[in-house]
Amino acid sequence: MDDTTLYWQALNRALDSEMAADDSVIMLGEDVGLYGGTYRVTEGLMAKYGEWRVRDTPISENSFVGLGVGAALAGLRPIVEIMTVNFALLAMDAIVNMAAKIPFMSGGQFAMPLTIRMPGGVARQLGAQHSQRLEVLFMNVPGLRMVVPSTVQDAWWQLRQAIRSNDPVIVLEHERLYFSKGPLDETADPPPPHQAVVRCTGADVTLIAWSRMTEVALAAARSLRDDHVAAEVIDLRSLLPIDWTTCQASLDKTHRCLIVDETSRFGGAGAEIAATLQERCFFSLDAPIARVAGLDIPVPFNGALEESCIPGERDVIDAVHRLIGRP
Amino acid sequence: MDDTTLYWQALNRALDSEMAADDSVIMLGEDVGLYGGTYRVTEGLMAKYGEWRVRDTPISENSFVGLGVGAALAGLRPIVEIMTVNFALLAMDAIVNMAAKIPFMSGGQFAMPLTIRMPGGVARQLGAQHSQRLEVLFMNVPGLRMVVPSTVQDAWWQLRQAIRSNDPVIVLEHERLYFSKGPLDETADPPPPHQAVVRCTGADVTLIAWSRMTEVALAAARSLRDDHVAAEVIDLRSLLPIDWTTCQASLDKTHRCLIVDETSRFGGAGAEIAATLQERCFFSLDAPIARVAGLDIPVPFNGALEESCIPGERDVIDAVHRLIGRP
Amino acid sequence: MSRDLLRRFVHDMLLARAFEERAAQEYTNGRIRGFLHLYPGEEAAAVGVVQAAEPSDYVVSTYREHVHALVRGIPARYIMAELFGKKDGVSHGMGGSMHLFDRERRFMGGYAIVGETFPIALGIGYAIACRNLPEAVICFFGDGAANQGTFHESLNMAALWRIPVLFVCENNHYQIGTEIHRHSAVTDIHKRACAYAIPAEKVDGMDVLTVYEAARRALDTIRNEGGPHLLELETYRFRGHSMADPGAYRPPAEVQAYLRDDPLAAVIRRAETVDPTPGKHKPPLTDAHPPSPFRGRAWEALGDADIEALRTEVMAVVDDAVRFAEASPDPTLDDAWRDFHRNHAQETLI
Amino acid sequence: MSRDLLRRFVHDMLLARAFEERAAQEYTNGRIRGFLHLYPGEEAAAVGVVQAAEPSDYVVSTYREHVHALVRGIPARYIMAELFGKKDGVSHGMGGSMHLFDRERRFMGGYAIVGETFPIALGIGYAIACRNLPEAVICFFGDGAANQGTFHESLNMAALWRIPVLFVCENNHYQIGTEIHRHSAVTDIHKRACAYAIPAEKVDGMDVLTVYEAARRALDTIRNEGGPHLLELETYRFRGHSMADPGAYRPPAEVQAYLRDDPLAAVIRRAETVDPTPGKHKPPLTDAHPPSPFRGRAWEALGDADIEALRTEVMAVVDDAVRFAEASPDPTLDDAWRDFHRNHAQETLI
Ligand SMILES: Cc1ncc(C[n+]2csc(CCOP(=O)(O)OP(=O)(O)O)c2C)c(N)n1
Ligand SMILES: Cc1ncc(C[n+]2csc(CCOP(=O)(O)OP(=O)(O)O)c2C)c(N)n1
Ligand SMILES: [Mg+2]
Ligand SMILES: [Mg+2]
Repeated sequence: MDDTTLYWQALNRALDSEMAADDSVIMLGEDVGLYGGTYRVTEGLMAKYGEWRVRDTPISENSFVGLGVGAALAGLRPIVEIMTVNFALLAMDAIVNMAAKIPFMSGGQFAMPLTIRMPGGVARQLGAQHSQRLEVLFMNVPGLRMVVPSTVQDAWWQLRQAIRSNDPVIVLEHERLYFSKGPLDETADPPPPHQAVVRCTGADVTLIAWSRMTEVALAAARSLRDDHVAAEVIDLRSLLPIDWTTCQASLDKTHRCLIVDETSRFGGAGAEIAATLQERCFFSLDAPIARVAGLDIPVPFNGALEESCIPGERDVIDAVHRLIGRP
Repeated sequence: MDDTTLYWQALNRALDSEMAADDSVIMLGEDVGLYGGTYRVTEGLMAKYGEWRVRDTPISENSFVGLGVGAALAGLRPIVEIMTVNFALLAMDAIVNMAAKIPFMSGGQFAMPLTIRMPGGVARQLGAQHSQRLEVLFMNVPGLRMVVPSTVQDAWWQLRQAIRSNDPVIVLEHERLYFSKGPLDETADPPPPHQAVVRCTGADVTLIAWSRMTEVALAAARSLRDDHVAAEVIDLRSLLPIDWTTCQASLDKTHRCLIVDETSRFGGAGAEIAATLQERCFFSLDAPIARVAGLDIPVPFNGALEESCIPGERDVIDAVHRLIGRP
Repeated sequence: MSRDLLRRFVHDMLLARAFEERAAQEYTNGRIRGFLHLYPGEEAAAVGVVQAAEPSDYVVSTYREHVHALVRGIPARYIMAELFGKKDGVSHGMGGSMHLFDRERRFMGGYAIVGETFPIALGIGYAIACRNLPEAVICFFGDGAANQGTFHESLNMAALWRIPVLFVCENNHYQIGTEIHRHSAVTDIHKRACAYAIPAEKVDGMDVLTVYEAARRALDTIRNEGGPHLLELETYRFRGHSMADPGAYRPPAEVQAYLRDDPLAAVIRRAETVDPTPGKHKPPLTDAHPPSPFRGRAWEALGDADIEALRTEVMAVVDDAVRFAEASPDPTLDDAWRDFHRNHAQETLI
Repeated sequence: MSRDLLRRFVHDMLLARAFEERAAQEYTNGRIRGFLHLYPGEEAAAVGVVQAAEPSDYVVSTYREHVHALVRGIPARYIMAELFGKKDGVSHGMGGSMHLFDRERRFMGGYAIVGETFPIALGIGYAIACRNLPEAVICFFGDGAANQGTFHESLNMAALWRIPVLFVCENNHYQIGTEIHRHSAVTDIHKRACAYAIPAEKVDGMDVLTVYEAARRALDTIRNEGGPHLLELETYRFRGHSMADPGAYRPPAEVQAYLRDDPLAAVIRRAETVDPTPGKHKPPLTDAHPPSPFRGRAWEALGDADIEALRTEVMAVVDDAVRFAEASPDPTLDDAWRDFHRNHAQETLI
C-alpha cells in the first residue's frame, strides 16, 4: 500500500486491471488512445490492448456513446470516456433515451454493461461552457447509476465496480481531483459502490458532500474543530442511488445538516438530498437542512469570480455557524 | 370571453397575435407549417405568414434549436417548437450550452429572445422514450426560464410573455392538456409570468402543483372537501424561477405541504420545491414536506401500469391523509 | 430464385399486410393505444432485406418495425400481444408497438427517437468487428432520419473502421407531413454516402426480388470485404404516418399512383406468371421481336390455389395472434419492477 | 491586388503572430489561465477570409478565435484584457479566451463546444435571408468539427433554404492528438459538401492571397446567387492544440516541413518581390523559356523598411495591449450579476 498514487493513476490502473481480466472490456473516446487521454487516465492502454479495444473516436459524442450502447447489447462491456461532462449534453439521447431505457423497454431481455466516464465540475478558468456541474441531468433518470469518487481509493474501487456492473453506470470524475494524491490499496475489499461513508465523525452537525466538495467539507471540519464545533462529514460516493441510511444515522445524532454542493443551488443535486432527508428526519432536526451551493449564474471566466461561484471552505464554515446559531 | 376554448387554440391564438404584432417573430419546427403542428398548435399560421416566418424543419433538433439561437442573436424573436420534450435531449447543447450562456458569456452584449415550446409529460401509452418528464433538465441551468401553463388562460398569457421576453424561455406544455377546455379572456392583463397562483383556498394543507398535475390536485382537493379537509392548491405556473413568496404565505397558514409532481420522484422537480420550502418554513411546519411523484422507473407501455407510474387523484388524497395523520 | 423462396416472399408479404391491417382495426376498436405506425406499401423492403440476412445477423429498426420483426421470425402472437401491452408480448408489455425486442432472434429493438438506429447498429457492428465474426448488422432508417446528426456521425465511424453494417433507407418520401424535397437538399439519400466513401445504391423498393437481390449482394460484400454499405429503397406508405394521421398533405393522385404499384400485388403477379428459375433455361435467341419476360404460368410458379392457401394461412395466424393477445394477462407493477431490475439482480461487484 | 491590401495582409499576419506569441508568454507567466488555443501557422486563413468580408457580414468562430477577432478589427487591448479575465475585456472578463464577442463588429462569438458554430451561423444567416439583406455569415470550423452531427444537420438546412453562409474549414489535420486519417473516412472535408449539393473547394490555406481571393469569390457568389458555400483551407498549427499540449503525437519532420511553409514568411516574401498589380501588365508572350513569376522587386512591392516598420507597429500594439490588460480591473461579482441580468432588466412583458 503506497501513499503517493494520483487519482488519475488509480483510474488508469482500474482500467488496466479490468481490461486484463476480461476481453470483452473495451474503451473509446476522443484521444483516449494514442494521446493517452486529456488527463492521462488512459495512458499506455492502447499500446497494451490495441486499437480495437482502445479506440480514438471522432468528435461525435451522441454516436460514440450510442456505439457503446450498441456494443453493450452485443455482449461487450464498453467504457466510454466523454472528455468532459459539458459534452455529455450532446450525448443525452444515447444516455437517457437509449442506455437507461433499453433494458426495461425490452422487458429485461438486455443488460446494459456500459460505463460512461467523464470529469465534471469547475476547474480553473475554463469559461462558462466548460465549467458545468451536470449531476442533476442524470439523477432524475431511472435506469442509470452514478458514482462520484472523491478519493484515490474510491476511484480505483468504483470504476472497477462500474465496469463490472450490468447497469449503465456514470463515473463522474472531477477535473480538480485528477492530480490529487492518496493511499491506494489494490487488494482491499470495496464497500458496495453506492454506500456512503463517514469521513470524519462529529456530533454537532453533519456535512454531506461528494466528489471534490468532500475535501472542502473536510477542510472546513478541521477548521471548525478549532472553534469547538464537531462536524461529521459524509462522502456520498454515489448520487444515484443515494445511501439514505448512512445520512439518516448521522442526522439522528447531530440534528443539523448542511449539504455542500458544487452544482448551482436552484434545482441542483443538493435539492434531492435536502428534500428526502427533511422528510426522513424531520422530527429529529433542530434546524432546516441547509445548503451551501454554487451560485445560480453561469461561471464567469475571471479567476476570482469563478472561485466565488462555488463553495469554498470559508462558505462552509460560515454556513455551519449560521446553522448552529453561533456568530 | 368564451368558455369553450381549447388549450391548443389558446396557444395558436397567442402565436398568431404575436406574429401579427411583430415582424421579427418567426417560428420553426418539425411539421409546424404545412401540417399545422402535431397538436394543431400552429394551424393556419404558415398560410398566413409564409414559409420564411413559419418554417418546417428536417429532423435535426440540435441544429434547428441552434438556428433559433443564432437568429435571436441577429435580432429575430424565434419560437422553436420541439415536437415533444423527449427530443429536447438531442438539443441540449443548443439550449444549455448556447441559449442559456451566450448572453452572459458575451458580457451582456446579446439578448436571447428565444422561445422554445414543447409538450412534456406522460400522455397515453406512448412508451418509455416518449413519456418523459424532463423539467429538471432545465431547472439547474442559470440563464433559462421555464413556464408550465396549466390553464387555457395561462397558455395564452404565458406564451405571449415568453415571446416578448429577452431571455430564453421554455414553454413546457403538456400532451394531455392540449384538448382541455377553459375560459379565455384575450383582453385581461396577465400576472407576471413567474407568479404562482392559488387556485383553491384552504387552511389544512397546501398542495403544490403545476401543468397537468394542477387538475389532479384540484380534483383531490374537491374530494377532500367531502372528508372535511380544506386543501389549498397552488399552481406554480413557472418552474424557473419559482415564486417562493406565494408558497411560503400558504405554508405559514396551513403548516403542511404536499407537492404533486409528475416527474420521477428521485431528483425530480419536486425536490427543489421541498428543499427550499423546508428551509424557509421549517419552524412553521407541523410535518415534513411530502411529495407524491412519478415512480422511479421508465414508463411501461401497458396502460394501467402507465397510470400507476404517475400521481392520480387517489394518490394525492392518500398522501394528504397520511400527512395530516388521518386514516 | 427457388420456388420456396418466392413462396416465402408471398407468404411474408401477405402476413405483413394482414397483420398491419388487423392492427389498425384493433386500434379503432380501442384495444391498441398510443402511437401505431403501420407498414402497408413498404412490405417489399422488410421482406427483401430481412430474408437476405442470416440468422446470425442482427436487425435494428425504428418505431415502424412490426413487419421487420415478423419477417425476422418473431411469432405474430408475441408481437400482437406487445401491441396490446400484454404480459406475453415480446417485450412483456413494457415496450409497446415502437419497442419490440427479441434477444434470441437478434432483433435488437425498435427505436422511437429518430436517428437512434445508426449508433446502435454501429455499436453492434463494432462488437462483431472486434471479434472478427462473419456477421453483419442491418440498420433500418427513414428518409427523414437521414437528417439527424447521428446519420452523419455513425456513417463516418462505420466507414473509418470498416464496420459491417448494412444501412437500409426506407425512403417513403415523407417525414410525417414533410415531403422529402422540403426536408433534404439532396433527395437521393444514397448519394449522401459519398461524404463517407461508403458504397451505396438505390433500388426499387416496391419490388421484393430486386430488394432481396440487392441486399444479398450488399451483405456478401460486407462479409467478404468488410465495411459498411448503404441501400436506398424507394417506397411509399399507403397510410398516414401513424393512426393519428389522416395523411391529408399528400395529393390523392400521388397516393393512387403508388397504390397501383402495390408491392404485394406485384409479387403475387410475379409469382403466378414469372418463371422463378430463369437460370434453368437458356437465354432466348436474338429475335426481331424482343422476347416477353412473361411466359404465361411457368411450371414452378405459384397458382391461384397456392396463393389462396397462403392467404388463409396468414389470416389464421393473425386471428390466432389477436386471440392470444386478448387472452394474455396484463403485466403487474411487480412484473415491471422485476423486468427493470432483472439485470442487476444477481450482480456481483468485485 | 492593391498595395494597401497587401500591406494590410502583412500587417495583420504580423500582428496575429505577435499577439499569439505574446499570449503564450503571458500564459507561461501565469497571467493568463485556463485553456489557451493559439493560431500560429494558420494566420493566412483568418486574414484572408475575414479581410474578404464586408463590415456588414457576420463572423462566427471557435475557441481558437483571437486572430479572427483581431482581423475583424477588435482592438488587441480588449482581446488581451479578455484573456486576462479583466473588466475591460471584450466580453467584460465573463467569457475568456474562448468566448470573445463583439456585437458592434458583428463578431458573434467564439464557441467552445465543437460544432456549435454551424447552427449559430445558420441562424444568423436565416435572419439575413428572412429580411433579404445583402449580407453573409462566415462560419469557421476545424477538421475535427466536421464529424459533429451539427455539421451535417446545418449544412443540409443551409442548402435547402439557400442560406448565405460561407463555411470555412480550417483543416489543420488534427483534432487535438488525432490525425485526420484517424478521425475521418473522407479527409477532403470539402468533398463532404456533396451530400448537400453545396459548392465547395479546397485551396492552399498557407497562402493569404489565395485564401482572400477564394473567399472573395465565394462571398460574391453568395451575395449574387444566394445559398451557402464551403471553403476548405489546408493549413497547420505550429504549436500544440492548446498551451497544455506539447503536441508530441506529431512527427518532428512533419512539423518541420510545415514550418518551412510558414504563411507569414510567405506573405512577406511575396510582398517584397512580387508585383502586386499583375492586371496592369500584359500577359507575357509565348516563349521557349516559361516566364518566371518573379520579377525582382516590383515598384509597388513593400521594402524591408516597410516590413520593419510594420513589425515595430504591431509590437507596440501588443505591448500596449498587455499593459492595458494588466491595468484593467478585475470585474466584481456585482458586475457579473449585472451582465447576467442586463437583458431582462427593463423588460416589459405584455
Ligand atoms: C428525434 C426525433 N424527432 C422527431 C420525432 C417525431 N417523429 C416521429 S417519426 C418522424 C418522421 C420520421 O420520418 P422517416 O425517418 O422518413 O420515417 P418514416 O416515418 O417515414 O418511416 C418524426 C418527425 C422523433 N420520434 N424523434
Ligand atoms: C463537443 C466537443 N467535444 C470535444 C471537445 C474537446 N475538444 C476541444 S478542441 C477539440 C479538437 C477540435 O479539432 P478541430 O475541429 O480540428 O479544431 P482545431 O482545434 O484543430 O482548430 C476537441 C476534441 C469539445 N470542445 N467539444
Ligand atoms: Mg419517411
Ligand atoms: Mg483541426
